[in-house]
Amino acid sequence: MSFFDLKGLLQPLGAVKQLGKNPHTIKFDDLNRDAADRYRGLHYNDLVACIGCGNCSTICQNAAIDMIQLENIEGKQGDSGLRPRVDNGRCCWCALCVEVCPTGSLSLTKDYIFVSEKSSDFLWIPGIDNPKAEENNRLSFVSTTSGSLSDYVRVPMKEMDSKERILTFDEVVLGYTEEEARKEAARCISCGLCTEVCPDHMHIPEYINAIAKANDDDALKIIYDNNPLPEMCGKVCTRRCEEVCALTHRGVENDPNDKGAVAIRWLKRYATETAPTIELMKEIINHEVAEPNGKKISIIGAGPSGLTAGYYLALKGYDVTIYEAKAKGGGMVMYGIPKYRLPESSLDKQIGYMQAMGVKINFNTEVGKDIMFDEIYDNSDAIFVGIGFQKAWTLGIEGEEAKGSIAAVEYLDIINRGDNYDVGKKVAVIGGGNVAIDGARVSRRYGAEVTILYRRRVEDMPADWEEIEAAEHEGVHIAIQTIPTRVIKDENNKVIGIEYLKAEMVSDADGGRPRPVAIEGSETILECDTIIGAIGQEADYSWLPTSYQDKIKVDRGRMLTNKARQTDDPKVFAGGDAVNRTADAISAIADGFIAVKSIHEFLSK
Amino acid sequence: MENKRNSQTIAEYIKNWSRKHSLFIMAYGTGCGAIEIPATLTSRYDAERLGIRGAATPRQADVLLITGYLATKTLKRVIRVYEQMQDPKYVIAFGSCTINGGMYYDSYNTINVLEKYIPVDVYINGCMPRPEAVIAGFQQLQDKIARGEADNGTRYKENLEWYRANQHRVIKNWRMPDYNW
Amino acid sequence: MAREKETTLYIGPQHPGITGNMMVKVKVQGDTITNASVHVGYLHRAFEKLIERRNWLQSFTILCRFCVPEPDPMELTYARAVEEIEGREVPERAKYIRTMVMEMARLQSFMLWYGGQSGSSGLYTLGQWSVGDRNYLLDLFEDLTGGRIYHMYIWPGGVRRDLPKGFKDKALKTMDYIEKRLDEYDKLLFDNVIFQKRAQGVGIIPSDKAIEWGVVGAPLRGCGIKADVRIDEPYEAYDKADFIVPTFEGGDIWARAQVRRIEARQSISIIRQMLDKMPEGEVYNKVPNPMKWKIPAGEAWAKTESVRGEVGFYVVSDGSEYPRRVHVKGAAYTNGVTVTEKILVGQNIADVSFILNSMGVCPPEIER
Amino acid sequence: MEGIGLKILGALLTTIMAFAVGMTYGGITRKLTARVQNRVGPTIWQNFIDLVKLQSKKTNIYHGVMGHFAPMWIITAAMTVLMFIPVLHPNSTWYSTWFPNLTFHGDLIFLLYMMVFGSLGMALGAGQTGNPNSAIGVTRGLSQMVGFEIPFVLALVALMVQYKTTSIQDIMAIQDQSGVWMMFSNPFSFLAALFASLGMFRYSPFDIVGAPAELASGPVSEFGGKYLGVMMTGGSIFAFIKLTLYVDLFMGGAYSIPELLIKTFALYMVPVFYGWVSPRYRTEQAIRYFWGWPTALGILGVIIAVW
Amino acid sequence: MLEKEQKLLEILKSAFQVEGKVIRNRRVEIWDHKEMVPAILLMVKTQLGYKHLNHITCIDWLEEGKFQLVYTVFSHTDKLTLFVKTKIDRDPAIMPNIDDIWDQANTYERELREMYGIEFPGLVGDQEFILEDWDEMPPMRRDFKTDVYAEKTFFAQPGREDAQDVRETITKRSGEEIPEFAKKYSRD
Repeated sequence: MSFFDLKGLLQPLGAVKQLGKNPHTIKFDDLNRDAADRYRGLHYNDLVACIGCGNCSTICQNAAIDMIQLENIEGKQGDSGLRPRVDNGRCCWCALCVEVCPTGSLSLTKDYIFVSEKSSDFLWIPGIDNPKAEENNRLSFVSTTSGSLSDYVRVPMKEMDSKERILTFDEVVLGYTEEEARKEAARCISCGLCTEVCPDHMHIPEYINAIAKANDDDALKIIYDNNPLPEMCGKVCTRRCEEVCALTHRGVENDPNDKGAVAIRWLKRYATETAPTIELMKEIINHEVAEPNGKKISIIGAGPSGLTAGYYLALKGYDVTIYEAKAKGGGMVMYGIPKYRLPESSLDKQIGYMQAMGVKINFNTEVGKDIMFDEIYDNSDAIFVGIGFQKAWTLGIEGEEAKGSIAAVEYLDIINRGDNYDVGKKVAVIGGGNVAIDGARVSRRYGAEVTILYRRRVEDMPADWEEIEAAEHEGVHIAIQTIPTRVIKDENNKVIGIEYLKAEMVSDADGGRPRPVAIEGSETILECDTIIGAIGQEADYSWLPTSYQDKIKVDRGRMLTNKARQTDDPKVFAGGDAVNRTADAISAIADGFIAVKSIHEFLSK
Repeated sequence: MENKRNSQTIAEYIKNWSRKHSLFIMAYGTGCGAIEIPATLTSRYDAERLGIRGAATPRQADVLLITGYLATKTLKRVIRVYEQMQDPKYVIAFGSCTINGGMYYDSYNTINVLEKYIPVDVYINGCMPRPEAVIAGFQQLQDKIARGEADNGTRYKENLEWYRANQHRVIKNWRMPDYNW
Repeated sequence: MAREKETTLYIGPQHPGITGNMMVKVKVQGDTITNASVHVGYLHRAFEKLIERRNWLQSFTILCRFCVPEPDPMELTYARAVEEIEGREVPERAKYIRTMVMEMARLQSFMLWYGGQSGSSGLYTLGQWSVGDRNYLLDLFEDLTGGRIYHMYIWPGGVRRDLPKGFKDKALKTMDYIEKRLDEYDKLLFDNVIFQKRAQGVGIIPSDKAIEWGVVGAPLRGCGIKADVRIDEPYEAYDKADFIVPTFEGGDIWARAQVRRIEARQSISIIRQMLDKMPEGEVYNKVPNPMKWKIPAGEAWAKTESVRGEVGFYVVSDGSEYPRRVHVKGAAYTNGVTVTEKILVGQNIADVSFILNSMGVCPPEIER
Repeated sequence: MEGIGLKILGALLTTIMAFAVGMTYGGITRKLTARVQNRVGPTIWQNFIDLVKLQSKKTNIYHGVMGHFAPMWIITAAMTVLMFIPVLHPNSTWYSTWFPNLTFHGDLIFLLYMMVFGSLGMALGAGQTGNPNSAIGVTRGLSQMVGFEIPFVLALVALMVQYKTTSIQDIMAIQDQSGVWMMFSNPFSFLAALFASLGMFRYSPFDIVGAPAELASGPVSEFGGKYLGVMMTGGSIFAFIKLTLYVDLFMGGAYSIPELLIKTFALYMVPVFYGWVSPRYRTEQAIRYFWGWPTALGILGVIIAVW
Repeated sequence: MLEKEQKLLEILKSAFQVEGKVIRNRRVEIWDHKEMVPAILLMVKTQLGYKHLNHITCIDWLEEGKFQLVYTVFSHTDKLTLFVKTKIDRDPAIMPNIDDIWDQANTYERELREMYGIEFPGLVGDQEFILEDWDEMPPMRRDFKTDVYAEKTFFAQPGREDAQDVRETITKRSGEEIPEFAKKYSRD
């Protein structure tokens, strides 16, 4: 330490030259300058885009986000009607809520000054308290599809190769492995918006969560809580649940069809596959059968609704007998769905399980022929009618009675019974529903060249997009915007072709979906050996004696019931396709399940 | 400005004006928000323009900054500091933690709602509040002082029993002198 | 006059000279400290307990609060521990960004240290400069991460967002400015004869005891021992950066200050290198839905060099969505408690705050 | 000398001016400090605002009698000392009309004692509060005083020896007659006194008494509100006293108030400048500092004076 | 590759018959009974150059009724980290004291004593380290529920009572009945 260090004394004095420099201070007027472009300030929520899934509320580690009911916002399918409210007395501006928002409606803004003298002022409803944030370009930390923490891409389902599968009726879909199922189940954000759409209100988030937590037994148990045919649903359900899945709102890049919904159906299928035998099912599901209560219930039709009603009633201790006209149970599911989608063994297992749980099924017993309705009516405490639609609608065009023209339901029925049907070389399928696709794909398996004629565009087809895709992979040609006008037949009354008109899509003046309108003079002839019509079915009520018809009313082919699926005859309940308008298996199951409750209530009185 | 004056006597007005423009802040960094205090006081944001400067001891301070969460151990010291401060005294609460617990709402060692223990004049939201927000908070406090409404010290004394009851709920062993202010 | 009488002085928790919210209880004879004990717990928020209730992703937001002046090493260390247990790969670009963020964090912490070290010795001008200039770095952070202090930017799997447009230019400009300013700081502080007198020979850590006492970081390098996690166990892109780890003999405040002086410049150099060499590509290896993200059972120990020394995370997973245990060993734990207690003995009470600042004591890191 | 009324008025005016100048210099210093620190800073009237604020605070702490007494003691001491200081040059007209006060009765040695008086009051008050920081602060203050008093006294001794008088008026008059200010005739003594003044004004590196980072605010730790306000007033007056004394002794005094302001301000800036760029000394370092070069200069000054 | 690590493991295995493995490069772990831990630590410190005690971690395996203690030591010469792990009973939790080997172990152990209630015979120092006037069970034990305690002790800001659960709102609207056993899988 030198005693006199001149440099050490003078060098620091250089600081004094700062006197002549401008201060670095930000002027008062500039203090409200904009924060950075990705600043994490106060929340903003696009109230229209928000679906109230509550994922933000769940991820918030500070329990800062409440979901609340707002005025003017009503819940609807796929929207809980709730909106987030942020407690700024909890928020730490980590923006995890933004990162997980499945719709991208939530974002953070550049505004951050929030000062108040009252502690109660800090509840903040994003979008209500700063309605203009988006217009004023205040959004800064926004959610992006690629950067989001929500997983928008589903685990692809493995399928049999399209070249191989048209040679066989083996199941096309191979099912998830355990790892894949866990991964897919982990994508679910457990909001439960899907459950409202499901006609049967299955406990979807719960069983998916059980799978994600590697607890497959619990998953199966939860599924069996209100659906006794989950394996069937897991393979062929129309899965409206997946349409409203919170993860569908942003779609998947480069794939217009796949919206990225959680594969709820495949997960259900996975859960059911973990119990391959009836014994194992019994052990896992572990449903208790109540003591027999001596009451007798008859069910007409062993379709999904009838089986559901039968199973749960049997659990409650009723003596249940199901009358089925055909040799096997399952109804339309058994006879209307090709085996490559729903193998017979799978149905056998499920129905076998029900039988093992005490449901009696009388096969080959057609009501009205083998047993009279009167007899059933008199011997039962309650009756459930689940007859479904068996009769196909006719195409209503000239020459359709010709040989080689067949309704799809009939065609599938023949095939599923195990019989053969000669479709020839070329097949035309008319319609755009799942049945039409089934008809087409089955025909492909017979080696035919198949064309589907559909009035509207592909995206308008009511069939599953996965089905359409599969059909395309299998080489089915889809002729869109075509309106069949005439069946062309040869002298032997044998189909040789079909004539159709090209159509153009005209947007509907009332705002409905576009209508196809035929273009004059665009008649085209498609050569074919077989025409399969698949435009709809209806029910057959010939078994119902006229004496009951004032009480068991039928209107335009459908039985009339109240909400409890009870007809005007208090003893008679009905469900399934013959009652509801949606005409799918899960609605039928839902009907059956509702009927169980109302029958139980009715008989407990 | 004129309106504010009208309801006050001239003497009060002058007092409040001087109080407003001379805020000595207690140098006690109770939580993480303290990291932005240096930033606020130094060259870039320069809060001394508003008459804000640090005071080393509670006797000299006007403003107590509660910069975020308070651990129960700190709460005890904060109460002591607050009671040592001379009237009129103000409390500015920083961040979410003082409003409703913030990140640490479920922690066994941090209090959640500050105003149950000492009265609070102004809350600044943020985790943590930026210097701009801090200055906005001070401006709000100045506004409140100018209005003549910042008199929480008196309120604290009047409701001492209620505050004490809340404080005793958290501080199990009360080994503090009682102040005669 | 009162040589025999021993007084007890409480420095803190409410004291302008204390670093953060803590207390040093010193027994003084005259001006000389005969016994010192560090009392902590004023900032105890029970992080390690709270993490039991937060899942793997939620934890990352709360973890950065461990140390307020420099939160990023906490994020990175946690992310690296989780990645090690899970075996998750991090994209190359993310590694470079992480390294850059780490050095930016170190640099801003050095600026804060300049303020603390000079302020505790009464040279307020430098504190005003450096803490003011630190805001320019925080502006960079704001552009990059969206937050000024708590960035919550580095998470398991990479970083949250890629660099914004124009970031590189702005960053380089800021680096030039800060480098220029650092020279001015040096003239004011390191050339200052009074600072030299205050710092030299004060707060000495004996170099033969340093390792045994558990000293880490700049204080250890100030004892002439070359130890730095960045070269001992290179992580992220540090093995691709060219930098020196300075060591100084003496173990006193002066040596520690010199170490930091050089390291601040090294940080600028590393930031420039990272911006220069940064490859293109993804920045984030996406984790599954955070609410159902499970980490296989396992244990990992990750450490990172912060300004105060090595920050270590011991993370234990039991295979569920929630961490079983996240134990944080902050650099200040030993530096700030046992080591400080030892080196304070025999010093002048005027130097308490000075020594605490030079040891980089950060109480939230100690008590968590 | 036209009656007691004018005298009282003059005394009052002196006090007010001393107070106002001391406060304003403080304010200007704050502003300039801010500029050196790259910021805008408060208005130069900030100290007045602070003072009004402090006076408007309710103050009801009781730290014993001395606790109440100390601020009063300080301000009394300040005003007393002020009365004995010739604010302006005795030959100026302003002086004879307004500022004669008691200056004819005071000499340097008396002043030397009186100036310590204020610190003593502070020491007694601080001792009463029981705050260890205050106690240590007082000890440090006294130690530091011991440090800087030596060069200061040496400078004064040189002065007295050189001019062979202890009367301030006489010293001023001699400087005026010779036309050479003391600071030029005996620069060594002046430098010694200047270094001592660094200690007197308690800016860095000699702010060891109230060092915030070490002792909170030292002796005044327990004083707030009105007490602090009074102390601040006393401090301002003392600053003015010291500056004026230096001007009187070394710079030949001032003939008019503007001249006084210029000279005092120039003197005041010396410790301020040094404070901007200096860390704080430890107590023993500070004493060693004062006993080093400044004392040597002081001795040199005395030798020159004697010679 | 991993030679240093293997060698260290060999030495320790031959000296103490411990179980252990090389986790990855620069990481070695060994397991032993709690009585042996001080001896191992003393040996690695004095003979193998593992002079830096990083920390002592405790992991509460509530289900097993055990505490797992991890002593992490680091060698500045080998740049190697060694974990010495042991499991001790949860009740009563007693562990040999090592603060005569490393001074800083004193604070680590005081923290463990406070946070987990582990007793270290012969440990000096204040009972209170971080907490003050704590009269509940040691808070880091897993059976201590911090949220319950916080709710009981601290206040919450009013005004948030109108919050609704999304799942509940939907079930109410649709009439779904979630069985009791499934509720644990619902979102919380």
